[in-house]
Amino acid sequence: MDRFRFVLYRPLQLLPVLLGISIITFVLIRSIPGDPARLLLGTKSTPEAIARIRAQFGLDEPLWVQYLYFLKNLFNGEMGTSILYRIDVVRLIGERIGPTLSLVLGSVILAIAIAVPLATAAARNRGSLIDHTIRIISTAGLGFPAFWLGIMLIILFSVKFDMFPVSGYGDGFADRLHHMVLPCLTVALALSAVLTRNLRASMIAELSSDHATAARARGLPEGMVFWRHVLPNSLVPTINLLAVNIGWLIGGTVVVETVFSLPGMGQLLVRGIFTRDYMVVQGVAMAFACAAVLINFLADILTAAADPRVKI
Amino acid sequence: MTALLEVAGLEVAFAAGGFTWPGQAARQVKAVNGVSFALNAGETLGLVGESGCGKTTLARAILALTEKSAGEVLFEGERVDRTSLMRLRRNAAMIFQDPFNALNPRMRVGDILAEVLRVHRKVPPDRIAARVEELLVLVGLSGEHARRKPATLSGGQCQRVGIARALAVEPKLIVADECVSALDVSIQAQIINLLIDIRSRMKLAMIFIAHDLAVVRRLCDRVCVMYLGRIVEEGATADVFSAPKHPYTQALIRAIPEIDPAGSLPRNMLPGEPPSPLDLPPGCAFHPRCPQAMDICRSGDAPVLRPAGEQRAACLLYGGVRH
Amino acid sequence: MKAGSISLAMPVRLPVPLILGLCIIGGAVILALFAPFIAPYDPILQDTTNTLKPPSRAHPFGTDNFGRDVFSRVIWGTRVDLQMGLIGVLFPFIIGNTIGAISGYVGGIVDTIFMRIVDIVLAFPFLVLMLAIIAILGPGIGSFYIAMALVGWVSYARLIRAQTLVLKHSDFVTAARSLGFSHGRIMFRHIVPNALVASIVFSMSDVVLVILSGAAVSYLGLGVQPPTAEWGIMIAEGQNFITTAWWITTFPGLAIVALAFGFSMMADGLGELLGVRE
Amino acid sequence: MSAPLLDIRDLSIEAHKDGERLGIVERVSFSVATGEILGLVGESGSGKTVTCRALMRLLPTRSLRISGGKIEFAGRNLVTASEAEMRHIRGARIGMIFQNPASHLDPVMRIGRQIGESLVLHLQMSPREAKAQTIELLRQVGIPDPQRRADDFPHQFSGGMRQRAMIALALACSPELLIADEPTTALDVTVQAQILRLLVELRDKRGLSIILITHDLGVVAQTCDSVAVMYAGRICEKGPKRDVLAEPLHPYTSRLIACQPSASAEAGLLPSIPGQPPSPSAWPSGCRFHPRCERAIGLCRSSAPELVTVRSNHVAACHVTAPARLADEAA
Repeated sequence: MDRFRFVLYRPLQLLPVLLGISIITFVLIRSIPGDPARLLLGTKSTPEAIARIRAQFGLDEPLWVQYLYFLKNLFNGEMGTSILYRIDVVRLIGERIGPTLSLVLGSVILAIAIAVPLATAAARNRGSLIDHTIRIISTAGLGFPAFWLGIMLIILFSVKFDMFPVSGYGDGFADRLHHMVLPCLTVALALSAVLTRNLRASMIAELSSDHATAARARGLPEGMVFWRHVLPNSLVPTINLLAVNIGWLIGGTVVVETVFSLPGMGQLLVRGIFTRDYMVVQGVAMAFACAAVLINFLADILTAAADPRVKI
Repeated sequence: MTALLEVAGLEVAFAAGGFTWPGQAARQVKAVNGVSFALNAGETLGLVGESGCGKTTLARAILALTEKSAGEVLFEGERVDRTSLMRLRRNAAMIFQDPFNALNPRMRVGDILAEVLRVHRKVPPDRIAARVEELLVLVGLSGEHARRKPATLSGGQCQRVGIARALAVEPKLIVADECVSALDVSIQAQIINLLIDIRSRMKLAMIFIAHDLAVVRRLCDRVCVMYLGRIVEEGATADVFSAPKHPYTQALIRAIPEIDPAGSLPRNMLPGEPPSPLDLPPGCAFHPRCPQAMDICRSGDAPVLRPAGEQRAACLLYGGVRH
Repeated sequence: MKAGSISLAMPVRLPVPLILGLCIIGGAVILALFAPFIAPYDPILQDTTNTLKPPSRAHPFGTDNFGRDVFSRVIWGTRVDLQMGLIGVLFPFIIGNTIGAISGYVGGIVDTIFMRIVDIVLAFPFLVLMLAIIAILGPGIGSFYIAMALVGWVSYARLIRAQTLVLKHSDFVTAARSLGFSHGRIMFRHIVPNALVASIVFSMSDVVLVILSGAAVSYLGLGVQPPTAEWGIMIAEGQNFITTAWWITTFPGLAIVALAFGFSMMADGLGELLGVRE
Repeated sequence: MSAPLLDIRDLSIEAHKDGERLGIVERVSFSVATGEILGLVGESGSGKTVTCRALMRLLPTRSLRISGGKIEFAGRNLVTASEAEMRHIRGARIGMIFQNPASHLDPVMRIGRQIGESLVLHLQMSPREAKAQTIELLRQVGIPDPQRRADDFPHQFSGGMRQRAMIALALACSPELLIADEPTTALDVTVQAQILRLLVELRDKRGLSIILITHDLGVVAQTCDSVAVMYAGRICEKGPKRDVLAEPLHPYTSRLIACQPSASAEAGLLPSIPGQPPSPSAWPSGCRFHPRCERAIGLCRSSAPELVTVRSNHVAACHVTAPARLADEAA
């Protein structure tokens, strides 16, 4: 499988990107004005106490030394300690990763489940009323703010019909599932608008492609032409789109976690920014960026598997 | 007398792509592999061969549009390099295969031609419009076409604009890359006639690249047949067509579909297709398809061009001993 | 794919989405320009006697917890959000197109460096990086524009670089090179006018993203600051009253959806007109 | 003489664009006998491809539609056949190959599976039988090592091999008629000869009828039994290959033969046809060739010539040459 050789060497090529990510997060966080030590101890703190805290967190060293420390710690799997929570950032992220991960996974699955049938219905009935309706709805869907959509769903399903909880993460599997429905639906609806439009366009292109014509010329019924030849080919660009959108999707989860008070990494990030909790913001931003890199890598593998022509 | 254009040992290599581990040599494809020939003023040379034989790359390397990896090109006896490049640019022009893609879709035909005149200061600014019209008439269009955008013209008309643009620099050499193969038969004949006409009127030298040998027969004084980056046969057109020497040339000429009412498919056709330039066979690159291949053809270096009859051929059937 | 060109010889038929988009955007521009004359109430004037009133004839969109007229606030909000979308796109457009075109045309080490930077910036989830930058600069609309410029240029750079690479190898650019045209002429007369079309179409759909991000940033409390009438802030403020006063959040959200729809339609229509597919 | 396998009578095809109706193809008639290779010749836009798409009933329904005439295939009128009937004819009884095999093969499906798909569908073979038959088919079209190559994807094949695979795919269910739409235009001349040879061999072995769409009269000369020449949506001349090529009647045919360069001719100017082929939105009146014809008379501008039989099976539509030849023949 020569085509999949990239799985071995791609991680090497990703190293500079990961290094760049670490530099950017480091520089960004260190440029935040305000002294975190003072912030932590309050305005009435003594200079000695501040100095002690600064030494404890390595804040008194020159910037590049701090960066080297930072890199060294990264290799040891340490991202420092949260000034606010006073626990290890890696552990903190570990505690918070669950809700975010299930939100991302759940909404991707839900979005695909929404987008594929809609795009199929639109593309196969091109120019019909169904097509126009789906096109307009999905175009309008591009402009739905996720946070607003979440609130609207809460008003409808929680306040009005009392079907789902307003916020929180719940306990136990069933309860969590129950709590995750609305947040996932929120992200999924926003994501499915992009997916539907893209999938519809590539399906239409594939439906009039030469190989689909050739399949019809062999007497294949339209359904077979669609499911066997058109769909597999139109999924390829959609996988790429999904990968490109993953960054956007994670950004969406930050807002949605705030709306639904989900104890995930996004909420951690927003709170970290407000409280100037260096280590947490740094850790979460890095974790998000690395996750996006990893997902893109997975998408490359998936694309290579779906399209034998792809050489990465 | 020095030749207008001299090409000596020209090589063009491309990186084959793909990942290489550190220390591993990058894979290369030699699209053009040691090509030498000379072209006199006013002469037309045909470059023929199947797709992937390197004829287009050769043309671009001659015009310094593609980086060459070895060899040199002399224009009017002078080496073409960075400093003397402008001399070549002012004296040589190119015509392309795809008539639409060869013209900037956002410019009017008149502006496309005027731009060349302006950049090369061919005529005073107040004469530009008149000269544009002259050029359009020269290629069989009219001044009315100057206001049109390429998208509103037919393929044949676009190709005429492309020729007019090439003529605007008043070149001594025109390189025409498959310039009729995208056109319908009836339009193709018009363009060929136009080229024949302007060539004799303006005393142009021409390198005419084609895969269609019949067109080359019409237009060219001399012909070079290429196979996998090398010239395998070279000679006067009449000689090459009446008595081809290289087995590849023989097969190519045999395969031309002639409009013969009693025609039938040629016997003893070439088997197979050209191998990938990525892994060329040793010895003569043509040996896997050659009906007359001998044992000595299958190893060693590729044969060099040697006199064979009136022309020259790179085949061990002529001259026997390997170089 | 060949980018189509508009021919003046043929009567140009405007695509329906383009007309629809232009109407919506035009309407928004009128609302923004004439907000003081159209809005019935002062958008920030509080009226404690008149809080949390449902939609009525006097207050078509109801009032909020400070007794402010939601209808007036939505109209005034058009000013802020429209401006946010347009200015928020302007800087990334300029920076991204410049860097991308140079990177694609020059190639080599310049290209490698720029594209590595693009890779790294793209690795960060868009909103996460924006929030981090805004956190440094301090909340506010100015910080939002700067963050937008620092993060948003990468999409344009990538898009126009890809276009430039294709055009660089097109026959008409090869022809320009073979005629000895200068790099500047090839770049600005032959490549940029053709490459920019896709960027312009993309910028229309990018306005949607910018408006959404701007509203989200404001919703999180890091963008436009209260009491300015801005749709994101209004939604955030209304969230505490969803059980009792749904109208505070619903109408500003609908306004965002409508404006975004206008720009999406504009992008679709423009793409159709200029023969650009996303 | 037995009835021909395919008989097209007065087939007309219209395009609908912005409420306008344009006649793309007008009253085209020709027939193909069992085991015959018919060359359908014309320049781009002459309607030759549309005609063949129509007989497979594969016109894009949104823009093109058959507006008259009939297509009789093995005794059945395909113009009125239902979609279900057509599905049993396409692939099973009429096969089709295309100019660009690279884009006409599904890029993400293995060659062997694409062929097997038709076998399972039309011949109700089991997947196992289909696999064996697929390999046999690939062998028949001259693909070396078919067992292994059946598992390849289309992009792993060379241009000539892809066209061979396309032929195997079209012939999987032993159709009686093969429509070959410019099958060698994208190929190099040495490979073109191989593919044409394969088509002729298949005709000889299987008694296959072939419609060969091409713009190259040289290809017609090498392979076809009869030829029909189309210009601007109409047939202007048809007949046995030898007659048409040796004694072309229609001025368009004779000019087309003359302006194709020949490798045996001397250098120099080529005879050419002035002007360019018209487009459907601006068909000329009368004989559509008259603006480019050097022999045009007043009548050509006003009335469209009918096809006239000048010798057995050799017909042409020309006001000038056809009557003259008829008079000669009579004399």
